[in-house]
Amino acid sequence: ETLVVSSWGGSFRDLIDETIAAKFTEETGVEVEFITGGTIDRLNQANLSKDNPESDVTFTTSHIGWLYRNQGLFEELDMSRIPNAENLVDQARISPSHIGAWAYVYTIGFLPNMLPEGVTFDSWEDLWSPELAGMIALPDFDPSHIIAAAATLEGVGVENWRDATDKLLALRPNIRALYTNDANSQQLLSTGETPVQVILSMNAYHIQSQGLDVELAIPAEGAVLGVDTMGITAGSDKIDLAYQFLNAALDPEVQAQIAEIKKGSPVVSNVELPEELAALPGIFTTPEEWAEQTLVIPDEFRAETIGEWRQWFSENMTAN
Amino acid sequence: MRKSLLDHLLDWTGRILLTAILGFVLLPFFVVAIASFNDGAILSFPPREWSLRWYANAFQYRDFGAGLVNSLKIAAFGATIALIAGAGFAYVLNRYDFRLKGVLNGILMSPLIIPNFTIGLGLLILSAAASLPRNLWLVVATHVIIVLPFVVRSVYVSLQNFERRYEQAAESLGGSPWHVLRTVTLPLLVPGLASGGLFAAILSFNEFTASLFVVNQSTQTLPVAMYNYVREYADPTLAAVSVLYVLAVAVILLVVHKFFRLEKVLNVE
Amino acid sequence: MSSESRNDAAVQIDGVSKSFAGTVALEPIWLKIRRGEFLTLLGPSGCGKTTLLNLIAGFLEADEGELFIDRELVTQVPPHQREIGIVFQNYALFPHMTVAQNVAYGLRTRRVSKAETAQRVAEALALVKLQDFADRRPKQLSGGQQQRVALARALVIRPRVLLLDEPFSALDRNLRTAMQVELREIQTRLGLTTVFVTHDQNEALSMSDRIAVMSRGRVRQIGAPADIYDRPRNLFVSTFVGDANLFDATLQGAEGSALDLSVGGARLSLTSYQDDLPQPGPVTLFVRPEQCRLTDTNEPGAVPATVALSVYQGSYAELHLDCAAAQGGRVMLRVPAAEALPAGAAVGIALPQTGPAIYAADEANKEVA
Amino acid sequence: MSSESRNDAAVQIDGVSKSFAGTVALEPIWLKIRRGEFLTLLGPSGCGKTTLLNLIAGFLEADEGELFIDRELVTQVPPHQREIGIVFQNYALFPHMTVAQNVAYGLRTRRVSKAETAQRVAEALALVKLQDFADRRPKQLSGGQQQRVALARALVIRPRVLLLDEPFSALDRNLRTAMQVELREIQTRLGLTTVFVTHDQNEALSMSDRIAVMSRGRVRQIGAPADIYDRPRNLFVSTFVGDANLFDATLQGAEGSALDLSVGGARLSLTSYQDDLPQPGPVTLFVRPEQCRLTDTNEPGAVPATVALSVYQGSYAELHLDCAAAQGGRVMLRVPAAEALPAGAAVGIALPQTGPAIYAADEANKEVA
Amino acid sequence: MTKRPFLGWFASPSILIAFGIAASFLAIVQYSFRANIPGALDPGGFTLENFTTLWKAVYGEAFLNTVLLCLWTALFTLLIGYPLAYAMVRARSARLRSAILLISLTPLFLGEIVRTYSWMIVLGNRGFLNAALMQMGLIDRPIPFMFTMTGVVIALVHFTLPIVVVMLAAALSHIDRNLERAATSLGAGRVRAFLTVTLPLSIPGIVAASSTAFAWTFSAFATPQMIGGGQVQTISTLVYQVGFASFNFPLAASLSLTGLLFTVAVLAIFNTGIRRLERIGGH
Ligand SMILES: Nc1ncnc2c1ncn2[C@@H]1O[C@H](COP(=O)(O)OP(=O)(O)OP(=O)(O)O)[C@@H](O)[C@H]1O
Ligand SMILES: Nc1ncnc2c1ncn2[C@@H]1O[C@H](COP(=O)(O)OP(=O)(O)OP(=O)(O)O)[C@@H](O)[C@H]1O
Ligand SMILES: [Mg+2]
Ligand SMILES: [Mg+2]
Repeated sequence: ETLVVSSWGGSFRDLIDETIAAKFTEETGVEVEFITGGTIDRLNQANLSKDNPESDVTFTTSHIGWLYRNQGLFEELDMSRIPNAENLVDQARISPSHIGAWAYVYTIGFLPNMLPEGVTFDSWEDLWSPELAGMIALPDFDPSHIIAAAATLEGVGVENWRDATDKLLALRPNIRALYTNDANSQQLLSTGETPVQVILSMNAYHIQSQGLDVELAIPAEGAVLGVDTMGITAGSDKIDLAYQFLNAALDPEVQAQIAEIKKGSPVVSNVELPEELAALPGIFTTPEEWAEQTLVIPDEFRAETIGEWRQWFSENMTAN
Repeated sequence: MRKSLLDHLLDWTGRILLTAILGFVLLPFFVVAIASFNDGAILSFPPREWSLRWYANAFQYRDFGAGLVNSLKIAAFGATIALIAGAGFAYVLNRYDFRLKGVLNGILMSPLIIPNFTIGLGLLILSAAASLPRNLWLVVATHVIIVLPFVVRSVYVSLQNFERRYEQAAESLGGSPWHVLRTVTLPLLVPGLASGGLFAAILSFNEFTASLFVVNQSTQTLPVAMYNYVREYADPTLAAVSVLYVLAVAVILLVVHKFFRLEKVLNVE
Repeated sequence: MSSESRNDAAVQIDGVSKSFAGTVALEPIWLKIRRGEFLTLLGPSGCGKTTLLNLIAGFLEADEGELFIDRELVTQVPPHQREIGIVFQNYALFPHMTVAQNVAYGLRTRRVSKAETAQRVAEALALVKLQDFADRRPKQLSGGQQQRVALARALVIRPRVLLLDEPFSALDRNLRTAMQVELREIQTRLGLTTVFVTHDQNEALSMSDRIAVMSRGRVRQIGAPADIYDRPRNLFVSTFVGDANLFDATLQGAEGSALDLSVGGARLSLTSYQDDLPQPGPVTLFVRPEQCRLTDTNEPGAVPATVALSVYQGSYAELHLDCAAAQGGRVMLRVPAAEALPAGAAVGIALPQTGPAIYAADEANKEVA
Repeated sequence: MSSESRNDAAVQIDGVSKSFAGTVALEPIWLKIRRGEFLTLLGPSGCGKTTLLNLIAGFLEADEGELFIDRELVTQVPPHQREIGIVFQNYALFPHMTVAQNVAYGLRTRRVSKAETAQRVAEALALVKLQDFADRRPKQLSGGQQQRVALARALVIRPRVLLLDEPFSALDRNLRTAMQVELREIQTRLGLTTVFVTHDQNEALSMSDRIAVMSRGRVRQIGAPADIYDRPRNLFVSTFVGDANLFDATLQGAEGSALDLSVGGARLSLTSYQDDLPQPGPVTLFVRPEQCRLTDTNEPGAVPATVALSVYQGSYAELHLDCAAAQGGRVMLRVPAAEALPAGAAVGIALPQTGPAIYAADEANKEVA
Repeated sequence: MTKRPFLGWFASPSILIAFGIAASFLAIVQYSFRANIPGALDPGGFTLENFTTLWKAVYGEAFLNTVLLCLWTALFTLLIGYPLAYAMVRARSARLRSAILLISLTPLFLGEIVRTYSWMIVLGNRGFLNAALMQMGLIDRPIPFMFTMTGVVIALVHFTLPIVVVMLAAALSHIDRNLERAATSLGAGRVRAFLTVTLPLSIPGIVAASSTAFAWTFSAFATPQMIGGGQVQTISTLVYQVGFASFNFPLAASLSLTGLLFTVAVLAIFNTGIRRLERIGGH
């Protein structure tokens, strides 16, 4: 018997495998198998195989999780069957169907030795510096971070992002590439193709560990908070095991491992982290940190609007 | 022969040009070979340290193994089905006239000009609309459609060059149509069938674009697994896989060349 | 496959015709091939010889008409049930089988027992003198040997009719002559009804019991070789078979087969073998080179000419003469090599008293091969 | 390209040889081709004719030896500077050009003026009687017409030597004869040095000033056609050119060219044309069919034989005789068709008093074509 | 007489497959006229909106990009492939001939991924090419090849080269060598003989090869996707993106359909070209 988990590939799969799945297997003796793919790819795949689900537990981002839920792809969660969820922070209680597994930020990452003289990243505004012409890479699968940043800079709030489109268009000359996944982002940095990126904090730390000198900046406006979540696939025939898996994920030790290995922020409040780890940008251990360092886009709104954003983005920002 | 300066010039530019072009063809494979032995996860030229770890990783990475098995299964089934259907159709095409022959031919050959992504998309939509399961057979069907024209062409050419007199001689000797087919036509078509089938198998093994649309995690082919790997990891494991791939293909081609003479198979003599 | 009466037709073709996509390959043809006869279909390329052969073999279906083999109506019988033997120009030996397997093929399809097969194969190979080559593959044989295997393969099934489509045209001259002699010997020995296709008139003349000369889908004349050569019935046959000298002549009058002609000013009296003589008036006079004789210019009745070219041919020389009375302005004679004349010499051509034929100058079938 | 002295060699081949990947295609060859001469290279397939032609044309590089054209050493000169004309068997007309453009090609490369080009093309086309076809494409012409265009194209550049590689072998018999005559007439008129390749002995005998008979990369004999036919110097030439009857004989003795032989029991005295006679002992006696005469069995000196087969050939018949003294057991004679004998008739063969040749039975080059 | 033995037996499998092809093609046609319901795979009612959407700049640019890519690729592939094919057909030694054939053919059997990945390593800013050029001191900062049209064209040329070489070699090998010999004997040097005889006679082959190069490039996906990195959008990458990222299958279908019609039109033009050429001269 095996439990099938749908997750991102690459280092995220390895992370889940080494931490949550290891704990789960230790507790239940059941092996874990993965099916992997990009966030949207997997949503689509799940949709395509609705009648005959390929997985039991699904990892996805908080906002795409709403799409799963809205399309009936997630089971409603019975929180009583997840004892460890007691300590779950509020920001990680996303919907009745999906809850956080770890958190991170999307922020500005850069190669200091390839940065033009005098450029610093105190504010998101610095991305617009003309010195950065043709140096920036953004994620193509999710434009919400830069849209939120632009809206904040324009002082209009992300709901009124249409008022910030001029600001966004002004960034075009600086964009060199849109990366399609984390590996792509790593390549772009490691080859020096794009020395500045809007990047996932966890990914930046991974690249550091590979020996590349990447630095992260937390702009004054805050970094865009993201929570990776998990849910139980609707129609799964291993519901019990799935609950046990979710519970294992929220185990404080497992959460500490996640922070240790991948620098993902714990989403439960009862975790003890070494000091230097706790101090890293993108790892939140106190309610104050959760509140002050983050720029939050409301999940449900984000989920509803992401399609529109993507379309607008691909039609206006990519073609050059 | 006493050559003019121009002739010498021509000879030498010709030689240099030829070397340069062959170099261009081979360059990526040399580079990927160097990269595959690079110890670091981040590429650099020339590599600072050498190691075989990426080869080890390639063998350990489960998706490659599963993808290889899938690809082999799909290529075997796909090529066999395409060979049976394609050879039959080539025979019919070569021998008979019937209504709608042109239409049938047009449809079966259309994958030669329909882009593979369109074929993949079409079959994906079709399978969803018809509620067909997205299993290995869907991938096999996709590949059959894509490689069929190549099989038909290859067998058709053999049939065109086939000396009908052999069959007539056999018939005059009392062989019934089935008997003649079995004892004369098929044995003499073996080279055409073999090269058609082999070509189909190789094409199917390599097919990527249409497969990308119709596979799921459990039916993922090797090329799709490789593509996904590049999307998810930045390390040079794929370089190691590529080197193995190139070596395997080169060996197969050399063997084929030895037995069938590629010039003949490709009609470039 | 009884052979009681030796005189009924082994093959009878009754008004068989064939068109391909609108173009007529074969006009309706009536033909009887006698039992044991060696019949040759002779004609230029594209005249329909192969088409007729394929109709007999059953590889093609006739548009109309009927076909009998041994009195049996076979028009609708598929080739593999017709019991005929075929030998093709390019041999068509099965390359994936040995010589013995090739020869045994027709016996295997007939489920002849192993022992009998072995014996009959050995016999057939002995017949064509290839006992020692049984285990070779066709590729390891010379052209002539391959042709012999093809023959053995066709003969071993004791066919009712043997069909051969230009079987020797790919062989070189010496081998060809040898094979012709051999084939004819075997055919005579076995008393085999044979239809032989060729476009080589020498081959046809030398091998056949009868020749059917074809052109444009029709049989233009059928008869024994000497008949065809000595008494061609139309201009086409006379020019296609053997060398012909044609003169423009005027028929002054005829009494029975005695003709009164004027040729290039000379006055001639000839007797012809023809039954149907043209009307008096301009005619074409046909004479074989060996019927002409070289004489002095001033001999009475001689047609004047000048030597244009003397072509050495080893055992003899061809004299090409410029002659105003000849069609195309040229006449050809053969003389012993030693008697060749230099170009420019003025000579007379004495025409024979008997033998030649005349055709109406506007003959509908004025079709020179 | 002076042509002062009419006697020096137009082409001189001095010890030229050629191998391909180890197999010898041409042994070292010495050959002088006279100015204005029509020289034919005759030999069986694969004997090196095309190779020799390609060496003269410069398409192949000789392994050793030297080649002169008009006394100029051209061994190292590339083909396009050799000023030779070539006609290929498959015509090799440029399919994308009209007839006129094809013929003009060699003039355009020589930067001949427009006006002169037009004039010379017209002349060349007139020469081959194709004035009216100037604007057609090669595909729209018949085989013979294509061959003529190829000839015009080669001639228009006024080549120093004209090379032809089996130019007529793809044509049918009648067209072939016509083209042979035509080519020879044009060649004679223009006084063109010509090297002609064929494997057809009749073509060679009828067209050539001299024939070089080749086999296995060597020239076996070179001489005028009558020389080759009447006085072959070895067994290969005697059997390859013309028909040969070979008898097993014993040379009893020789006095000058007078020979004392015994053949199949009969005792003969002959004179031979040969200079180098073999030693007394077993020899092969070579006689042309037309040198033999049919006589009674009991005529003294006649070799006994039986008629095996009489082959009708229209103007004559071939008698194939079984004869114990003959090699292969067979002798062939030609007789007028009317004088053919039935199979089984016993006859005597009278051999000629002069003319025949004898070769040592174990002759090193016992190589019958 | 059994007139058509095996007709039914031999034709039926392929008829089945033809139905499959026709059905999937119909599926595409049908989807391209249906409305997209976000998040659902089943499409809505009839609409022409998908085709009006295609008028937007991105799609136009993708079309333009694709065409440019096809043109450049065909051009460079011909320029490189012709000498290679010529050398292969004319090489004196059988060894050299085989070597050229094998080298130019091997990539054909390697598939898109291996080759594209290899080119990524060659072309990157820290890739082989830039590293080599910098090492030699020819440049001091990397030339961007990745995510540029240039890079995609280079990789695509490599991608289409084998098939073009095979087609050109087939065409060249069927040109009678005696034609060139005839030209030389008539006084044409090698260059002239080539330009006036060989080249014109190979034009049908060239046209056929370019049309194939066109079709291959048009249908290439992994190469523009991986080397273009989203900066060089082609029809194929857009179809994938629209289908699998935006999950708008009706739009993807209409994009595919338009692309297909476009290909068919272009190939039809090529075909008439070939036929005309063959009528004029050719073989
Ligand atoms: N399958 C076919 N389709 C169309 N036309 C054909 C076909 N077979 C033969 N013909 C035509 O029928 C005519 C007679 O052809 P056939 O092969 O019988 O000639 P043939 O006398 O055997 O000539 P050859 O000596 O060249 O073999 C020719 O004009 C030929 O073009
Ligand atoms: N390019 C080549 N490579 C290898 N061997 C060759 C080549 N050309 C000719 N030969 C060999 O050289 C020998 C002479 O060939 P050549 O073509 O000169 O013969 P040929 O007398 O012209 O014969 P044919 O009458 O068949 O044309 C043959 O054995 C042939 O196989
Ligand atoms: Mg025929
Ligand atoms: Mg030759």
